[in-house]
Amino acid sequence: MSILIDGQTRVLVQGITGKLAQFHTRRMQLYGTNVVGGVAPGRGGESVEGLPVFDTVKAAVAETGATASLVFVPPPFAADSIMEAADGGISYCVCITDGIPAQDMIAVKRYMWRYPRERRMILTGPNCAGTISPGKALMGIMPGEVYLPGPVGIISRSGTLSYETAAQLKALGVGVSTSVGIGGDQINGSSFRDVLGWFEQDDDTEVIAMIGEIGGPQEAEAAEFIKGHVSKPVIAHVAGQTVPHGRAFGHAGAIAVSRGDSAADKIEILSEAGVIIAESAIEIGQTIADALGHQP
Amino acid sequence: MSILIDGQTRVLVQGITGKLAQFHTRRMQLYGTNVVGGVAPGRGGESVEGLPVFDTVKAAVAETGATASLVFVPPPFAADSIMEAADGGISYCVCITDGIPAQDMIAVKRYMWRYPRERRMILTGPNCAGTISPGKALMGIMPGEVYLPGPVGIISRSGTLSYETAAQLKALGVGVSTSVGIGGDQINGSSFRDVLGWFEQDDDTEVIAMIGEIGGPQEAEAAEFIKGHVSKPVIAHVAGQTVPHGRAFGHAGAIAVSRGDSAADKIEILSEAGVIIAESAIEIGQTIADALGHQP
Amino acid sequence: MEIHEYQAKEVLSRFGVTAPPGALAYSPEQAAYRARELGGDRWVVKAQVHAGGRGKAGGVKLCSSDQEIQNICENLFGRKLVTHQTGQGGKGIYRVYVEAAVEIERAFYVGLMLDRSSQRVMILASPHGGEEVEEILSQRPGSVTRTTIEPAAGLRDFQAREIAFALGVSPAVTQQMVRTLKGCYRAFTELDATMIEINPLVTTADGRLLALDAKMAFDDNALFRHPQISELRDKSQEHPLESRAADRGLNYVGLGGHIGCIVNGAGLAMATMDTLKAAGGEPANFLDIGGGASPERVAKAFRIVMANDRVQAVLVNIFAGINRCDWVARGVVQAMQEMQSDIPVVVRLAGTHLVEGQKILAQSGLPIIRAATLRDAAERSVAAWRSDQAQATKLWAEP
Amino acid sequence: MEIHEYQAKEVLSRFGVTAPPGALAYSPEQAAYRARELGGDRWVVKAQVHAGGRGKAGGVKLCSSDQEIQNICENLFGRKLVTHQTGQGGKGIYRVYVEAAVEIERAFYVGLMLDRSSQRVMILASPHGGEEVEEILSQRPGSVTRTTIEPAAGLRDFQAREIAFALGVSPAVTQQMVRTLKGCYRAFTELDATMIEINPLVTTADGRLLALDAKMAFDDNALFRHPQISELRDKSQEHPLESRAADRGLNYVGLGGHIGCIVNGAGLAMATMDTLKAAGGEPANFLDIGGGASPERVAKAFRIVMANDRVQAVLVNIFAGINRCDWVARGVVQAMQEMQSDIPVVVRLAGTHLVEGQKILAQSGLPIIRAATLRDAAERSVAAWRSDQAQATKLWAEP
Repeated sequence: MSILIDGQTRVLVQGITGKLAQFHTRRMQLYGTNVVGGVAPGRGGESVEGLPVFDTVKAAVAETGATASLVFVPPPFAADSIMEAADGGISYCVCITDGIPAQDMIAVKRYMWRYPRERRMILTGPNCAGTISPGKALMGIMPGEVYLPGPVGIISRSGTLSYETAAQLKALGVGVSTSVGIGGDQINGSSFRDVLGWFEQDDDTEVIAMIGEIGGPQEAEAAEFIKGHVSKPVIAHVAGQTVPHGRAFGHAGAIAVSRGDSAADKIEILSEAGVIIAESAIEIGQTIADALGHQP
Repeated sequence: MSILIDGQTRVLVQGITGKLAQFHTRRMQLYGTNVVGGVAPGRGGESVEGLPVFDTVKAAVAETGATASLVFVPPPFAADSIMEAADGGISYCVCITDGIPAQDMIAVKRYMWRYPRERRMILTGPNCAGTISPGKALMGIMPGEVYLPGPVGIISRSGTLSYETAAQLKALGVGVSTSVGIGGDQINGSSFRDVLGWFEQDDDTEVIAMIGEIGGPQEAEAAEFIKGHVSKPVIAHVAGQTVPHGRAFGHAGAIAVSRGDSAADKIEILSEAGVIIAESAIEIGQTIADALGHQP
Repeated sequence: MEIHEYQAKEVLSRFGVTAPPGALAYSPEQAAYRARELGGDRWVVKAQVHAGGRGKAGGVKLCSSDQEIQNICENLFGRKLVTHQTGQGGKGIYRVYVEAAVEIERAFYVGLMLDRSSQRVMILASPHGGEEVEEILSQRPGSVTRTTIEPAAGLRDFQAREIAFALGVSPAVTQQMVRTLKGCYRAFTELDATMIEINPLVTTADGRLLALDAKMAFDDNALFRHPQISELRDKSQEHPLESRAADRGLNYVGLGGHIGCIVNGAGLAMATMDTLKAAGGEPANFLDIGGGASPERVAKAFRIVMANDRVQAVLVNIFAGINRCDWVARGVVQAMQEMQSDIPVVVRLAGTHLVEGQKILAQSGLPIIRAATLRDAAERSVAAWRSDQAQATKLWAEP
Repeated sequence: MEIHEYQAKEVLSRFGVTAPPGALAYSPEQAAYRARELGGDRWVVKAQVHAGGRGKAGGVKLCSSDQEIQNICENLFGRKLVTHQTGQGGKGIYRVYVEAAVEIERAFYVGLMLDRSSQRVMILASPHGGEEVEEILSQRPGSVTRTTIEPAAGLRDFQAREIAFALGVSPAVTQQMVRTLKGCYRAFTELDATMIEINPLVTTADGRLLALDAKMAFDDNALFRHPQISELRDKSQEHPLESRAADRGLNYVGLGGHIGCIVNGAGLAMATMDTLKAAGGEPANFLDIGGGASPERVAKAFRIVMANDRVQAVLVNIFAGINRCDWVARGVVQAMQEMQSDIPVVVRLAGTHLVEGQKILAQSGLPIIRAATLRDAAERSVAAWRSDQAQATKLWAEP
């Protein structure tokens, strides 16, 4: 097992006619992902990387039976594409796009509420690397070759730092069940909390690694959730220990302004919830491997 | 028992400083309703009919422990007052105000969704006569003296036609458990469906009377619901059998434009769901009394 | 509140909806002049009345000279246009709109309204433009796309595109369609509309998307915040009594019968009409005096009902909750004393301050026929209208 | 993107937020002239820099004559104002705002921002106006009202009233407070703001509610739809290198150390800085080259990092996903060939097209120190900066 995607998942690529989207579609296909088609309004009937292109998500879902969608659409239109996926019958959507206005994401979140919980789409991202279930399917932009299949569930705000984690694990011979990028924006589709809950239910996941960073309430909310709902060992790293207070470093979300925002505060809160801390970024892999060794 | 309100319910009146509100507050008090205070922004600290007036619902709830609120606020501000009640911890709100813009009510409905279902306020109205549990409490503008306590649950889109129903029942010696006005507007807080569900659960209600009228999908939706969820006998009357097609008669909602809107269509749909029809308005009381007599 | 086609087009143009060039005229000469001003060699002349079905009723004409325009307008101005929506009386033509004719490629139906089931704004679209929506819905229901809009997010581009793709327009027209639909939605919400209909919305041979007809209706309850929309009201298109009633806070609709009705509450008013009819009478009108009516408002209602010269009997049926029987009784007595009419009046009172109300009627000395119940009221009214004095005034037990 | 106080006041005034009369000046003479134009006898002269804490830093002065204004401005113009928010470099004063002084009765804090927990806009309000929000939140947390706003309904009157009542203003001022708060919320959502702060928002002796200071910041991601806001950008308030980087799609933040960093991804960039520091080094900057960077973009990044003359070593750390190691390698080689600098360069590549990237580095003939892992990269960078050639270039197994 794995969470969110596996080798059977039928994947659409929204914005498939873009250059980067084509490049990564090809890579996903090479990895073995079951990509079944693409969406590009006005380009319906064309073909990209051997895949049919549709004008709308609804048409694509009707033709291909897709249940997952990867959004590769430019920022001004990306929020709209996410809503189209939610409305079109997609159950899992990954949004790669970086630079979506925050107000657009507020609208997306409220829009998704129109669907009852049981048929509400799950969104991860935006501004994320995607989701990979190693050996099964890759839905995103990560380098698939650095992931071994295995028992570690990874949740990360940062794409590249999750690759770093997977690579450190691979060097130690440890693999990953699924790695989920939740994205670096202030408003994202799913939080640490949400993904922790899914990993807790997943039989193939033995330990969970949370790659956090400064800024925002997500790590503290995760700590609160872990106390009551997560029985598996959780290992966390918080990037940005050396970032001066009040400065935004890249990620819209990565800015420490209030109490609980700094790396030190987050480490303290997570520790209190029983989370194992990888203090240094170069020790994330080893810390996870150690936790796996200590499994009952 | 009864639904929504009883003699213990602590009631606020929003807009209590208005003339009509004062008149009806006095009448509710005389009836025995446990009115505990009023709200009128900027008038906090004053007193009306011996009741304390507060600036905000939150302050009123904190001081009085009110759980129900009656909105008597002029149309341009009424939607805002409903949202204030929803946010202020009120669990049941009746909005009497007639003439609230439809877009305002759309906003109210969406606003109420921000609260999880278990602590989401119930709203009945707007543009309704209110709710009465005879002998216990009256929250609204109906003439309390025409209601006997008894086993009939009444749900009505029209205020005056529900008084007519109660009066016909009283003439036959039959009483009412609770009578709920759901209001004559196009967008209302609770539908026939919602109230049918509550009456079904109420031990004191033996039969349910639905007073509908032309226009809108509510009667058909109720029929659908009754088939699966209501075991008690339901008696219905549909007003407007003589209304020409396509004309709006008073109620914003009472206009027959599409199929299923006319009185004849509604009667057919309700009959198919096993609902007993009171064809004529002068026979509503007798039809209900007969249904009661046929109770197993 | 409804507005004219030319007004709707002007309002919608502010939201990015395009229509052919056109101009308004108040006389045949002006219409011909407007056509010359507009230029071109083919124009459509359209009677501006608040009703659908103008084309079939002869209110829309294609002309190819200004002389032809003038001739046609001579025939239109001042006439009553009778369409399937106006009733037999028709609606007076006092303005015509002269518009450049366009080469139509395809014609669509687009309508925005409040969907009561989902409690959201809904867009209906169909490729069968030019037909009435009722006709499309009943004859070609499969052709209709229904799109409900989430208030927190507004009409989304993808939704507008889905409509465009469903209508089968080209990619270039899709862009215009998205702009048009989003403009309509913004107009709907920002101006508190209750209905916007563009029928037909057409594509032209040169690739433009144009509103050939446009209808808008507004939420009367929200006019307080749209004074610029209130100003578009054209009373010439309203029934004079309905108009007079509305100005006095009363809801009056004229009907074909002989028994005038004064009732409180729309539901009871409809039930009263139903009951009258079942008893063998025909209501002359629907009239809801609303809540909290003063004696003056009741008296005004009485005068409006009596202003209809078909009225041969009057039934006042009041079940007072937020109203007061004593105020109603005082209003009835006041109006009857002023009017000195010998038309029989039946009054049924119930509810709040009933005893005081009955006393006022009893002490007035007027020949008011009192009734205790709705059944009683309907029967006495029909008897009174049939001049069956005995039946109308038979004894009844004071409640 | 941030804007100046005077710009924020002008923007907010279009949404109904009122401020005292004021005018902008670009020179001491103009400031004095503006004061005479405004009239009155007391003015506040305020340095327009993008930073809070101007008052304590001497950037805000009360004056009672135009001569005094001119003298004070002679001292302000061209100076760098150093506040607790600017860093040691301070921010240059090139504009001052002259405003009529008002009689303050009470001073409030009002701020709007994005609340990440509820994912809605939140309004913070406190009766302790004039203090910094961080101070209020830590010293007087109980005084702060937090109001989250539902996007489908907007800021409601009742919410604005609750804030007004919590601040304890009079009924007359409550009306103005509702208008001000609703205006701020509309400005926030319509203009894609990320922060609006009115601190202090004051009541005056004559019963007015006025914004004495105003700050606004905007969502860079949404500037594409607000060209009129983009025009308010004042580059004089930005760090030259950060500004230059931003114009090239790069995210650069200058820091105090000596090891220049070029990384992809904000998370990895922060982790790289953390690791450098743990290894005994100090980063000279944060730089995220973003996703899908071309060789040209990488070369530009290299030039920007090297333009900081504190840089004594450079670490390129790329874990390519959406990026490509070959493109990065090509950019590094291109920039190094152009620049001919003898500053040591450590490059760690991993991920997409790694082999191709390593080959380009190896074949370039440049003295690039390669590293295999993050640990390795940090250690070699620190060694290279310390001119420990042996340590920096110790052998490693090609992955």
